[in-house]
Amino acid sequence: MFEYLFDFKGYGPELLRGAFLTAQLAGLSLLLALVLGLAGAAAKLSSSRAARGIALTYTTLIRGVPDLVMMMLIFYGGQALLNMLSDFVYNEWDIDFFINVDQFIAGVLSIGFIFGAYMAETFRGAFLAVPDGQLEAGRAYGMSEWQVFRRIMVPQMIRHAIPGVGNNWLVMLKTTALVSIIGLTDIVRVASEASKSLHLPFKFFIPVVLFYLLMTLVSELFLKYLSRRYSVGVREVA
Amino acid sequence: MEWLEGLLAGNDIFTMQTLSEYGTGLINTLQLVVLSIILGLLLALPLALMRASKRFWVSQPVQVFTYIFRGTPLLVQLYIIYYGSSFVLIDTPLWFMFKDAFIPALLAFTLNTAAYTTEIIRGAIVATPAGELEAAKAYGMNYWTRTRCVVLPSAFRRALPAYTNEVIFMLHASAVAFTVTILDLTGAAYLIYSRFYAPFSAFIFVACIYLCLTFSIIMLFRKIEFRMLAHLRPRTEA
Amino acid sequence: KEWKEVRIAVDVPYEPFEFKKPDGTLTGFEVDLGNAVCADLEWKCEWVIQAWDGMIPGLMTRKFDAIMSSMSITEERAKQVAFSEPYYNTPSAWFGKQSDSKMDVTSKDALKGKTLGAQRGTIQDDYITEEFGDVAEIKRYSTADDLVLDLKGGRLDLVFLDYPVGDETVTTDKNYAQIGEQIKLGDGIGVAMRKRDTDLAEAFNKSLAKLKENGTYDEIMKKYFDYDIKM
Amino acid sequence: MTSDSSLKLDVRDVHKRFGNLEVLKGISLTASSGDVISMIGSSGSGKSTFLRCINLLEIPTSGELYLSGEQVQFTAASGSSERKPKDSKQVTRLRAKLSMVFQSFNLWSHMTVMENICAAPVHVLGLSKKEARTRAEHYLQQVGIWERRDYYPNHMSGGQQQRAAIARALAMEPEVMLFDEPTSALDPELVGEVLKVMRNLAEEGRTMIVVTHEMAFAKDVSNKVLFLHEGLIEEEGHPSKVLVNPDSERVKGFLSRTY
Amino acid sequence: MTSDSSLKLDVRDVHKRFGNLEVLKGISLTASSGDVISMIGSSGSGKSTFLRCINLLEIPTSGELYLSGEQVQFTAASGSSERKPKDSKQVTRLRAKLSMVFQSFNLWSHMTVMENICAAPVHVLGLSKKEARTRAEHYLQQVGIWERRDYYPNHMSGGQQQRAAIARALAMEPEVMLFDEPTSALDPELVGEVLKVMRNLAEEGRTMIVVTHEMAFAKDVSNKVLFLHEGLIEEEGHPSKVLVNPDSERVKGFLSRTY
Ligand SMILES: Nc1ncnc2c1ncn2[C@@H]1O[C@H](COP(=O)(O)OP(=O)(O)OP(=O)(O)O)[C@@H](O)[C@H]1O
Ligand SMILES: Nc1ncnc2c1ncn2[C@@H]1O[C@H](COP(=O)(O)OP(=O)(O)OP(=O)(O)O)[C@@H](O)[C@H]1O
Ligand SMILES: [Mg+2]
Ligand SMILES: [Mg+2]
Repeated sequence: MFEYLFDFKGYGPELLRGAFLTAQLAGLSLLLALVLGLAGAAAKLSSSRAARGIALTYTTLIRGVPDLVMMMLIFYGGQALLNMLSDFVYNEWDIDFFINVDQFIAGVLSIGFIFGAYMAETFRGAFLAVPDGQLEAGRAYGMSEWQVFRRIMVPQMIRHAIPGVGNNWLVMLKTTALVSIIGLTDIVRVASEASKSLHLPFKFFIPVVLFYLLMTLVSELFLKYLSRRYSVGVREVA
Repeated sequence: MEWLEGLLAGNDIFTMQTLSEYGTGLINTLQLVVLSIILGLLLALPLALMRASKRFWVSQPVQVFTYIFRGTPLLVQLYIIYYGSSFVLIDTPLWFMFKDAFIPALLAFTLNTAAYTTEIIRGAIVATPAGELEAAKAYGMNYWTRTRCVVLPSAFRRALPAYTNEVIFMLHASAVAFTVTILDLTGAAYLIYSRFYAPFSAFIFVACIYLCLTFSIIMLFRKIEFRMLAHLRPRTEA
Repeated sequence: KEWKEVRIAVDVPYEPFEFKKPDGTLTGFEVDLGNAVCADLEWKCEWVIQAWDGMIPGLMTRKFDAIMSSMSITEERAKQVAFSEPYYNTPSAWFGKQSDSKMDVTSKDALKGKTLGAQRGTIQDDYITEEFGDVAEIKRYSTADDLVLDLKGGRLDLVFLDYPVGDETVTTDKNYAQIGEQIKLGDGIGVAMRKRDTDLAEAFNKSLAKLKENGTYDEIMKKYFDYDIKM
Repeated sequence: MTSDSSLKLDVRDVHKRFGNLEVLKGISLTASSGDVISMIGSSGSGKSTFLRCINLLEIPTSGELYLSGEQVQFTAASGSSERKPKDSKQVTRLRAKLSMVFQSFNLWSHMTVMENICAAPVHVLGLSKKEARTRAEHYLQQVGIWERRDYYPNHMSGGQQQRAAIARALAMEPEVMLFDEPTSALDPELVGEVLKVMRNLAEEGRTMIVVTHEMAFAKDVSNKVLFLHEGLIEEEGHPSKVLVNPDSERVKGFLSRTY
Repeated sequence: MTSDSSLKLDVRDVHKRFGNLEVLKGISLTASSGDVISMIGSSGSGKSTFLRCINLLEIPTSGELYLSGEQVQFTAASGSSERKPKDSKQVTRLRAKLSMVFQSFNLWSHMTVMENICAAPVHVLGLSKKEARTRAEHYLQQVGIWERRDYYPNHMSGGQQQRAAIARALAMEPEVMLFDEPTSALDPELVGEVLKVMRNLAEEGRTMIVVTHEMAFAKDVSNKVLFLHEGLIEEEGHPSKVLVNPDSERVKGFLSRTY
C-alpha cells in the first residue's frame, strides 16, 4: 500500500521541481495580492470618488473575467502588444527585435492581480467589522488617515479577515495550476504529463493532493497563530 | 432569428451552431452554479455552527471535512466523485442518478462550496460581539433561538463580502465541469477553440458572458448588503 | 526573411508521436521528423513544450514559429493558421467491449440510443457528430484516458479514437477490442504556422518531400509503427 | 439542599476569580418578592461581576445559587479547575425569569429599537408579534423614545440607547430585574423619570437588584443597600441605616466624599 | 475671513442634519484660553453631536469653525449636498490640538491601557516612548487605575474604562479638551476625584468644553453654562445665572425636576 502510494515511477524529482515552482508562484502572487487587496479595500472605503471608482472597476472587471482568460490576456495579449510594437519598428526602420514576456513574471502578475481583487473584497468586509468608534477615536486624537489605518484599522481587522483570506489563498494555490497554459511546469502539469505517459489517470493525484494538503496544513497553522495573535483583548463569552 | 443570421453572415466563427453551443454552456453553467450555491449554503449553515462549537467532537469532524475539501483541487474532487461513482455505484439503484455527469458534478461542487462557506460563516460567528451574545443569553434565549435571532443574522452581515467572493469563485470554478463531459460555458469555448483554432475570439466572447454573470452577482449582493448593513451606514432617510 | 532559428512547439505526451524518455529527453515520431527537417535545412531548432491550451495563442504571439503536435488539417482551422502539406495521417477506429465486436458500426440503426465518446474538438468528434449525432448520445472528453475510464466504468458503449491512441489505451485490456474497420478521416496532419510565414511553410514542404523521397521518412516511421501512416 | 421557596433569589458565598485576580471574595444575598436592593460601591469593586454571576454570564468559581427556589447545578468543567453549569436547559429556563440592563447596553446592533425590544418576548416568552409590539410601544413611551423606535442603536444618542436597553428589560416583565447603572447616561430630568418607572415596578412587587450611584434613589426606593468593597460586602442593611449612619469607616469615607 | 486669534475656539451658526432630521439648528460658541464651558441639556438634544462637530468627526451641514484662529475649510462633496473638509492635513493638524473623551469611551480594544494612552502622544505628538510612558503613568495615577495599566479595555469595569479614556485625553495635554459625560460611569467618590483633576487643568489655563449632568460641577468649575434644547441653545451664561435663576421656562423645568 505504502509502496503503491509513494511509487512515482521515476517522476519524483520532476514532481518536486513542480511543487517548488507552484509554491514559489503562489507565495509571490500572495504578496502581490495582499498589497493590492489592502490598497483596493482602502480605496473602496475612502471618501475619494475617483479612488472608489477605480477600485470598483478593478474588483468588478477582474473578478468578472475567468482566470484562464485573464492569464491569456496578460501573457499573450501583453505579448501581442509588444509584437505590434516590434512589427511597427521592423516595418518602419527595418530593425528586427522580439521582447519575450517572461512566463514566471507573467504568472505572478496575473495571479496576484486577479486575487488582489478578491482580497480587496475580503478586506473591505473586515474593515466594516471594525467598530466606527475605534476609528473615530484615532481621528479625534489627530492621527492621520494613514496612521488610523496602520495603527487601528489593520490590527483590528485582521481577526475578521482571516477566514476570507484563508479561503482566497487556498483557491489561489490551486489556481496556480493554470500557468501550464503559459508554458510553466507546475506540479499539476508534471502530474498530468506523467499520468498520460503511463496511462494511470489517478495515480498522480496522490502526490498532488498530498502536496496541496501539506501546504494547506501549514497555512492553517499559520492562520491560527495569526488569529490568536490578533485576538488579544477580545473578550470571550463564557 | 433572421436578423441574427444576417448579423452572423460572413463570420467564420460565430455561427448559429457555435452560438447554440455557448447557449447550452450558459444553461449548464447556470444550473450547476445556482444549485450548488444554494445547496452549499444550506449545508454550510449547520456545519459552520458545528465548526464554531467549543466541543471537540462536534467541531473536529467538520474541520476534517473543510480541511480536505479546501485542501484539494476541485478537479480532483470531481474526478473522484465522477469516476469513483462508476466503480462503486454501477450495480446499485443509485446508478441512474450518477450515470449522467450532472449529479456527480453537482455533488462535487456543493461539497466544495460548502467547505469554503463553512469557514467564512464560522469566522463571522466567532466574531459576534461578546456583549450582544451575552445579552441574548441573559434574556433567556436558548442556543437555537439566539443562533437564529442574533448570531446568524449578525454573522451573515459580516460574512457578506467574503461570501460574494465565494459565489464568484464557484462561478469560475464550475469551468472544470467540461472535463467530465458537461458542456459548460468554458467547455463551449474550448470546443470552439479547437475547432477553429481561434482562441482569442472564443475565449474573449465567453469572458464577456462571465463578466455579465459576475456583474449580476455583484449587483445582487450590493443590493443585499445595502439593505442588511443599514445599521453601519450614516442614517439618511427619515 | 531568412530562417536560421526555428522554434517548434509540441504538447507531450502523445505517444508515439511525441513524448519524453525517462531521462527527460524529447522523442517520438514527429520530433524525429522535425529534427530531420531541421538537419536538412541546416536550421538551429529549438523544441518548446507547451500545453495544448496555450498552443495557438503562443504561435500567434510568436512565442514559437511552428507546431508539430499532431494537428489535423481542416478547412476551418486553415483560416487561422497556415498548414504545411500533410506529413502523415493515421486512421481512426471504433473501440468497445469484446462482446460488442460484431456490431455494425457503420449503420445508424445499430448505434441508435448508444452513448458514444470522442475527444473534444478532434476530427473524430466531428465525424461522429456528423454521422450519428441525431441518433446517439455523444460525450466529449479532454483526454483519451478519461474516455477509457468511462468506457470501462459503463457510461460509454463505444468510443471513436485515433487508431494508434486506441491501440495504446483500450485494447491493452483483453475485454475490449477494436470494432469494425479502420476509417481514414480528414486531410491528415500538418505543421501549423502563422499565416504570414508562407516562406516557412514552403521550406517545410520542400524538405518533407525530400525526406520522403530519400527514405529518411520511412526509416523514422519504422522506428515507431508497424503499419503505414504516410499520406 | 433546597432553599426557602418564597425567596426569589438566594446567593450563597459566591466567589469569582479571573486568573489570579479574585474579584468576588464571598458574597451572599437573598431577595424576596418585592425587594429592591441597591448595590453601591466604588469602581472595580465587583458590582457588575456580581450581577453577571446571578445571570450565569460569569460562572462563579465557588458558591451556590438559587433562583425561585431552584438550585443551579454545576459540574467541574473537564480539564480545568473551573466549573460549568450542568444543565444548559435549566440555565436558559432560569434566565428567562430574569432580565438585565447592561452597563454597556449591549443592544443588538443589526436590529432597530423595536426589533430589539420584541425579540426576546416573541422568541423566549412566546408572545405573538402583535402582543410584543403593543408591549414594546408601552414601554418605549414610558422611557420616552417612542419616536426613535425604527432607529438602529448606532444612530441614537447615549441616553437614548440606555433607555432602549431599559425598555428591552422592562418588556420581559420578569420576576427579577437586574439593573447595572441604568441611569448613567441620562440627564437628571430623565433619571427622575426612569426611577419613577422603577419605583412603580417595585410597587407591583417585582424584585430588583440595582447597581447605582444615585444615593437618593437608593435611599428612597430600596429596602436594602449593599455596600461592596474589593469583592466583599462591607456593610448591608436598610438604607436609613447604611446611608445615614454607617458602621464601616470605608462607607463613612465614601459617603462623605460624595461630590 | 479670520477670527480673533485669542479665541481658542469659535463656532459660528453650526447646523447638522442626519437625513431629514435636523439635530443642530444653529449653534454658536466661543471659548478663550482658560474657559470652562459646561453643556447641559436633555438626552438627544445634540450635545454629543455638537462636540463631534467641533472635532470634525461629523461635518457640519453649514456654519463655520475656527480652531486657534484658523478657519476650517470646507468644499462641497461631489455628487451630494454635503460638505467635506477641503484639506485633510489641516484637519489632522487641528485635531492634534484637541482631545476628546467619548461618551462610549472608544478605547482601542487591541491595546492595553498603557498602549492606549501612549499611542497618540508617540505617533501624533512625536514623543519618545519613554516620555510617553512617564506621562501616562502620571495620569494613570491621577485617575487611580495605575494597577490596571496592562489590562485590555475589555477586561476592565465600566468605571475603569472611563478613567482610562480620561487619562488618554489628559496625556495629550492639548489646548482644548472636549469631555462627553466624563463621569457617567463613576461612583460619587471618583466623580469628585476626576472633577478635581479637571479643575486643576482649568486653573492651568486649558480650555474645556464639558458635557455633564453634574450640576454641582457646572456650578463650581465652569465660567459658562450652555443649555441645549432640541438642537438650539435655550439659554447660556454664567452658571450662577443659568443654574440658579434661569429665564427660560424649559430650563426652569429641567432644574426643578432634577431628581
Ligand atoms: N448617526 C446618526 N444618524 C441619525 N441620527 C443620529 C445619529 N447620531 C445621533 N443622531 C440623533 O441625533 C440626536 C442628538 O444626538 P446626540 O448624541 O447629540 O444627543 P446627546 O445630546 O448627546 O444625548 P445624550 O445625553 O443622550 O447622549 C438624537 O436624537 C439622535 O437620535
Ligand atoms: N473579563 C475580565 N477579566 C479580568 N478581569 C476582569 C474581567 N472583568 C472584570 N474584571 C475585573 O474585575 C473587577 C471588578 O469589575 P466589575 O466590572 O465587577 O466592577 P464594578 O464594580 O462593576 O465597577 P464599575 O462601577 O466601574 O462598573 C475589576 O477590577 C476588573 O478589572
Ligand atoms: Mg460595572
Ligand atoms: Mg451624548
